[in-house]
Amino acid sequence: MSLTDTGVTERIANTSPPDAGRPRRRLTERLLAVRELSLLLALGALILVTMLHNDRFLSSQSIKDLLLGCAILVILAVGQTLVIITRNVDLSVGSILGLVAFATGELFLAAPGTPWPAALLLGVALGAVCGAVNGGLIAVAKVPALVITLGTLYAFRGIDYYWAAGQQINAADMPRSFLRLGNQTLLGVPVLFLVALVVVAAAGFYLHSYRSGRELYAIGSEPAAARLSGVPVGRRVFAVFVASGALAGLAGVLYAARFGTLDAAAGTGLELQVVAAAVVGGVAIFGGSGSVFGAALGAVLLTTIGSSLAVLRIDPFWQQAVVGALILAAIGLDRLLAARMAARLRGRSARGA
Amino acid sequence: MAGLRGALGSWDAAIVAGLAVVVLLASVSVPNFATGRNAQFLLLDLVPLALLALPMTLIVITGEIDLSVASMVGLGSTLMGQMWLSSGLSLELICVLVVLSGALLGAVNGVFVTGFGLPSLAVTIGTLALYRGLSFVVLGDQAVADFPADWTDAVVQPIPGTSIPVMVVPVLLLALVFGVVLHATPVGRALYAMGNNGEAATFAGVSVARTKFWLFVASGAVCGLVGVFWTLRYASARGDNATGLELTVVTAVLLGGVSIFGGRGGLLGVVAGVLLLGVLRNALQLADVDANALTIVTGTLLIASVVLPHAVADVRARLHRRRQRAQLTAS
Amino acid sequence: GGTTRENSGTDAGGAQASGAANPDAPIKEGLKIAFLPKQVNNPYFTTADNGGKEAVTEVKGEFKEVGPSEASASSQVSYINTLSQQGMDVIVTSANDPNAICGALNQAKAAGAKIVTFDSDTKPECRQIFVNQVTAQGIAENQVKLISEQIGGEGEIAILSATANATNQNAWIELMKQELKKPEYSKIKLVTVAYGNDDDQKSFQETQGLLQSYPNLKGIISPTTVGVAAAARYLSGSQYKGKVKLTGLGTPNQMREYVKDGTVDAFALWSPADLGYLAAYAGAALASGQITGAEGDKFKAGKLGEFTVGKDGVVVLGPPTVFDKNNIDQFQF
Amino acid sequence: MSPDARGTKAPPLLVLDDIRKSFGAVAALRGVHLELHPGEAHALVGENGAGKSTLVKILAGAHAPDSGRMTLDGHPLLLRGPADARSAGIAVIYQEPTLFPDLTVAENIFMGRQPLRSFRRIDTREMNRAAERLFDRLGVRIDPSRPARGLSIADQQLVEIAKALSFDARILVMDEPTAALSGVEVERLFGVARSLCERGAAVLFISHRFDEVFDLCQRLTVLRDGAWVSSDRTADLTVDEVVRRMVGRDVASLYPKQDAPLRDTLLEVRGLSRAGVFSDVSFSVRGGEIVALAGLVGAGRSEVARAIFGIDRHDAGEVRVAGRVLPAGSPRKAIAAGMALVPEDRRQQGLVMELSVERNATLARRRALSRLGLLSGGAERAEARQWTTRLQVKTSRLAAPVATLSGGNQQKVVLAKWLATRPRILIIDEPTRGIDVGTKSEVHRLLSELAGEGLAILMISSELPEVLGMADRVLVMHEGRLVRELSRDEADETSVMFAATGQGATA
Ligand SMILES: Nc1ncnc2c1ncn2[C@@H]1O[C@H](COP(=O)(O)OP(=O)(O)OP(=O)(O)O)[C@@H](O)[C@H]1O
Ligand SMILES: Nc1ncnc2c1ncn2[C@@H]1O[C@H](COP(=O)(O)OP(=O)(O)OP(=O)(O)O)[C@@H](O)[C@H]1O
Ligand SMILES: [Mg+2]
Ligand SMILES: [Mg+2]
Repeated sequence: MSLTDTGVTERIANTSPPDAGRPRRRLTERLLAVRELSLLLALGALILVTMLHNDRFLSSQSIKDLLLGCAILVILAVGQTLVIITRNVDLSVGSILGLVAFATGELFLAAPGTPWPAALLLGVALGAVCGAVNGGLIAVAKVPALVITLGTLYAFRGIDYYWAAGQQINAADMPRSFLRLGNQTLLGVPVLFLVALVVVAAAGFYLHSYRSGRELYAIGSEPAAARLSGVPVGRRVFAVFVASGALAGLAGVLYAARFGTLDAAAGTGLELQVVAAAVVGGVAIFGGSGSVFGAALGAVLLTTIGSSLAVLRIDPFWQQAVVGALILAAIGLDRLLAARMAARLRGRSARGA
Repeated sequence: MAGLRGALGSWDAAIVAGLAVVVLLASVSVPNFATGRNAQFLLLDLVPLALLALPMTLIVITGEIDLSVASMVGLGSTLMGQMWLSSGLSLELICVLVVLSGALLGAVNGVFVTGFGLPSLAVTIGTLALYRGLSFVVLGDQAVADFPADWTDAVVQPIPGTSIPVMVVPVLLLALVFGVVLHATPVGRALYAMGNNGEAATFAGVSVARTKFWLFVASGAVCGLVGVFWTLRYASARGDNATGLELTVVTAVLLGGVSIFGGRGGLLGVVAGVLLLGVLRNALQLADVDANALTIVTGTLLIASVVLPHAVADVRARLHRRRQRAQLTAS
Repeated sequence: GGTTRENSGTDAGGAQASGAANPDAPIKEGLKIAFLPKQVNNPYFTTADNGGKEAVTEVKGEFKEVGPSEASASSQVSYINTLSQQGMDVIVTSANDPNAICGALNQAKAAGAKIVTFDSDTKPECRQIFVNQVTAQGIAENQVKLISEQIGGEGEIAILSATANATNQNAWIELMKQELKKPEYSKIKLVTVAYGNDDDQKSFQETQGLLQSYPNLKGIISPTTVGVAAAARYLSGSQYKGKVKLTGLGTPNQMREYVKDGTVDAFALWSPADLGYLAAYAGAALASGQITGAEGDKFKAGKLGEFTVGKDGVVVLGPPTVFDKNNIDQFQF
Repeated sequence: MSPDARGTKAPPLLVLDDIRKSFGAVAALRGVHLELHPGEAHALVGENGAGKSTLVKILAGAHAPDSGRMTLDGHPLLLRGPADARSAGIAVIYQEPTLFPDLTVAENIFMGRQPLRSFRRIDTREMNRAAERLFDRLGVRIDPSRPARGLSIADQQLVEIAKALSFDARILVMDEPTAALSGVEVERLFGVARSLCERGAAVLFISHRFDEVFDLCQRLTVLRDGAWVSSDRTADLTVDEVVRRMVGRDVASLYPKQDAPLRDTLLEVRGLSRAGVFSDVSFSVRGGEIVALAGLVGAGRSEVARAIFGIDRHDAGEVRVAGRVLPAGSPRKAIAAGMALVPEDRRQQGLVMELSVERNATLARRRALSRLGLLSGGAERAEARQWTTRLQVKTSRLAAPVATLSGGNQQKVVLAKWLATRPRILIIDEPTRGIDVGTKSEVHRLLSELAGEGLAILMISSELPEVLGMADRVLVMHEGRLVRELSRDEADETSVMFAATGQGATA
């Protein structure tokens, strides 16, 4: 064989054009940035319009209310994003939240002296157990998540109903220190919102910078390929559901602290709102792309719409319709951006030549 | 043994068998279950679910989903109320208009899904909120209730001389139509093909987008029909009619053995799934089981319906392997 | 010619009272009395049904509570059907929709059951007795009086209601508007009605919206237990605490916290347990033939004493109790 | 061939002994032996369905063998999953690319092994640089930070190769890596494979192209029906001998096209353009004629075919079938006009993997087979049986999901599907990709026969011998343009390659 290794390279150098300078910008990342930017703009516009109508909307009280109002949805949206990225979905979060919130109340009824950090941990643990049930059924039995979590949406809620048996737990049944958690501020920012921020930052950092985080995207992008690349798909998916459950548990405890009044119906119907927040935030429903920042912004936007409409005194009948229209607009925008990107990729030939 | 294995192999057969077992058990052990009157109540309660499950089956088989069905029923119902309240049109005409507006709502879904190429799960979560919101916009806080008694009575009448509600007839006819389309026509073949691999279906000359569009339209039209039925049966048109029904419809379809990923399932299984869900609820209610336990049962049933076949297949594969290994070592 | 609105016959008209009542008839033992609330997971109805259970035990009947886990008329219909299948003597229900469950109730009546509604009525012809917690007029007077006292007789007020199509809420709001026209309330202005959908978070947001939209707001009336609790929680954690007054219909357990911390001066409610108790007795009296539901019929309701059936078969429990700092600790529900 | 110099005497690196594997009733492997030596490239050949890919998946840890032993360096090797295989130093390029479309090219290469910086964070910059180094080694330009979505099949395959290289594996397994590559890229790949061998790695190479096999490999193992047939030095073998062992009989390896009388022009393409993809493509095909569309991978041939058939819309130009203008953008109308397209990517475009062989074979005929709008199972089955029998599709039952067939047999089902529509115009994109030698000549005979029956055939092929053997005329594309038309006599290896690499226009 006359061709040496270097010989081959030389010949290739002849057939491929000289280095035309490699494009450096990461298209996917820029696309996401555009997505998040457009959300921020929408949010800004909404706040501006509302404020023009009523300047109290930007009072410190009102901002506090806004931040407080979105914290729980943000936390749930982060968990949901983790799940959706892996091409799954968790419809049971509303039920887990309700179950954990009620359990927290029961805990204080049974052991009034429980310090709130213990309650928090127990709630997160209970949520994680529920998540493990989801994850176990899905990962072990290889059954679509939509079906399983639709089932556990009923099952967990049923357990909650059964347990509560029509009882209600009131603010008076829970310790002051715990309830204050739901209302307290740190440097003017509600503690609840700070918790949500920490959750978003941690999840975002993890997804972006850690191997196992990137593997979640790989799983959602092409599960079969992930398996062949040695990604422990079953284990990761299981972990993601446990995480989603734990975050729903966390949200449940915070719900109890914030609302003070608990019955078995807490969080009913929340699942669609959470999925909506993620979708509005640019998380692709079929996995593989999206960020927790986008989802969190989606959650903030949805809650702000609720508050704005109330302030603008728009007929409350319109509110749900507006949310629906917004979801459609958001996914439409995603589509447009994706089409732009595809066109750009096509224009710039695959070999970068 | 072979029969059992064959039966387990086909989910359709398994679910029909399950239905038979539940009916049998309930007849023996639940008082008042096996009466004509109960059958009438049970079937009447199932009419909306059965109707909505038909187009949903086809849509899920193509790999899409329509979560906005219950909202379309609600909007159909309030439109009917609003027209009756203020248009002065005849009720016949109003019913036709409601079905047509349902089709229009479905067409909006269809345009978003096929025209703009958006995932139906996201689109119909959007229209779930949008249509429900609009149905409150249409009637606001009113409920329209003064529909003529001969109409509201007509939809709950049994077929003379039997205890089967007349409404069962149109349901069966529609089920037949959808069943034939799905299982015995070129369109049905195309639905399965596009559910499994849309691109390959396109290459085989299937107009994937157009077919899906019409499925969403059909779903909307059926929702309009259910809206009419709902309004007349409960003699009440209001914004929150049929709230939350979408999850029950999806549950019934999945219970009927349709794969949520598309490409697999059949209409017989779905009809059996709808009946199973209804019979179980009815029997448990008659047996004074708590509504909360009923919620748990629904959830568990759904999970079992997907986990069990998998577990059975798993066990069978393991047995097969063991037998093979035994043969290998023996020879 | 089709069926149009013009030629639709109304099926109103005198409803009940077939046969004559026998005031001296003894209450039958072993009556099967079923409670069907709007929703089984609602603490308000749990309390009411427990009151009913107490009464049923007193008359030596069989008590049963069934109902849907979500408040929808269609599921109530299927429960009514089940109950009539089971041959209940009395069905005591609170309607999710005044019309939707009528057909099923009529069938149950035809199958021999007596129908009592409580808390939320159906059309009068679909039941024999409606046990009203309090007359709508009574509530309207009470609520307007409470808020007027708290804001000192003048200023802007708003109403935070439940769902926009809740019949009783709308009736009360209408009467409150009438009441406000009285000269002594001439300085009070009702600026808007907001709807919290009986959803905690929504009510919370709506309260927030009210305060921002109406900077001069002096008071809020929330005639719904969910709404008033959510509004109180918002106020207690905000700068408006104590400055914007809140009253409404709430349970002592939910409101205790806010009465004690000064967010709420006074609010009102009837006793849900008494309501259920009375409804059960009314049912028993009907099934025993003591009353038929005709105006003027009288019956004894255990510890609550004697009641008279009013126009349209309505029995009124009595005026609401007002709760404030001084008496709230005497109540546990 | 460099002779005995390399370590054939060294102890084997990897030994497979009596490996067996069944899928349900199908025994895919029935006692296979294989020895890989360091510094040696080893070929694995066999007919479609012989079990090659199955063996690869066992080596990759993706399938567990039912029985048999594997040893690495003399130690027993137990693979519980793909991760185990990796850590044992086995890198695999699968027959079908397995990329993550949403992730960047660099992440695709390094998934699970991304370079790290402090706190175990991923070092993206280093990762991109490493990817670039790999591409430099392969001599290709692919932007490491672009998403994998939208890469052409060839580029996907190159990313796969880069991925395998990145392991610095001791054993490199390549399952038909060249099927989508053109000659230049194949040579680069071989260059890299040889340099790996020089460093003491072992290569297992699977291909249906014997020139490549003999070019690269020192040893060759033949499988037939899942059973081991022989392992020999390639130097001691001839192509004919290998083919006989694979098939069990003698086969003519190429079947030249028979002359057929030319008839009317059936397909006419005028000035067809699609922005950024191809422009101003004009040609015509007559009945009885086979016209080949040649060119390097990525020249835009498949895109032209898709536009003609109506999968994609074109921006300008028109397509005429027997003189009539074909409406753009409707495959259904194209089929109705008598056109058929056998696409290049059988998994994505050709087949519905979960459906049965029978349903796949009749999918494009479902309307024609229905009576009064209703289909009867009998008619479908008869139709499917007719064509699968004619093409000798190897399957247990017609009702078996097509996913359970081997790659080559799947390709035959695609052919069956389109031949069943009895087209007047057959566009066939890479007709024999992944097809074994026996079937290949069968396909060629079939194409020739069809042309004889008056069909107009447009054949896209990256295999030069196929183009030269089958085509009456050769059209050469380069970067989206038709640059050359060569008659059968003019066309030879050099003239086609010259035109395809862009030198033809000036030459
Ligand atoms: N997952 C599976 N389930 C059932 N049968 C399978 C599966 N995978 C492969 N087979 C069967 O195993 C046999 C060997 O297939 P394999 O893919 O290894 O062939 P191959 O030699 O790679 O053929 P080709 O050259 O066509 O790629 C075939 O008969 C195939 O149908
Ligand atoms: N020189 C090039 N460099 C990089 N990409 C190219 C080049 N030419 C075309 N492409 C792109 O590569 C893609 C593949 O084109 P296409 O599949 O039509 O090629 P082909 O000649 O049919 O090759 P194949 O043998 O893979 O089918 C097209 O999307 C085209 O835009
Ligand atoms: Mg293979
Ligand atoms: Mg091609």
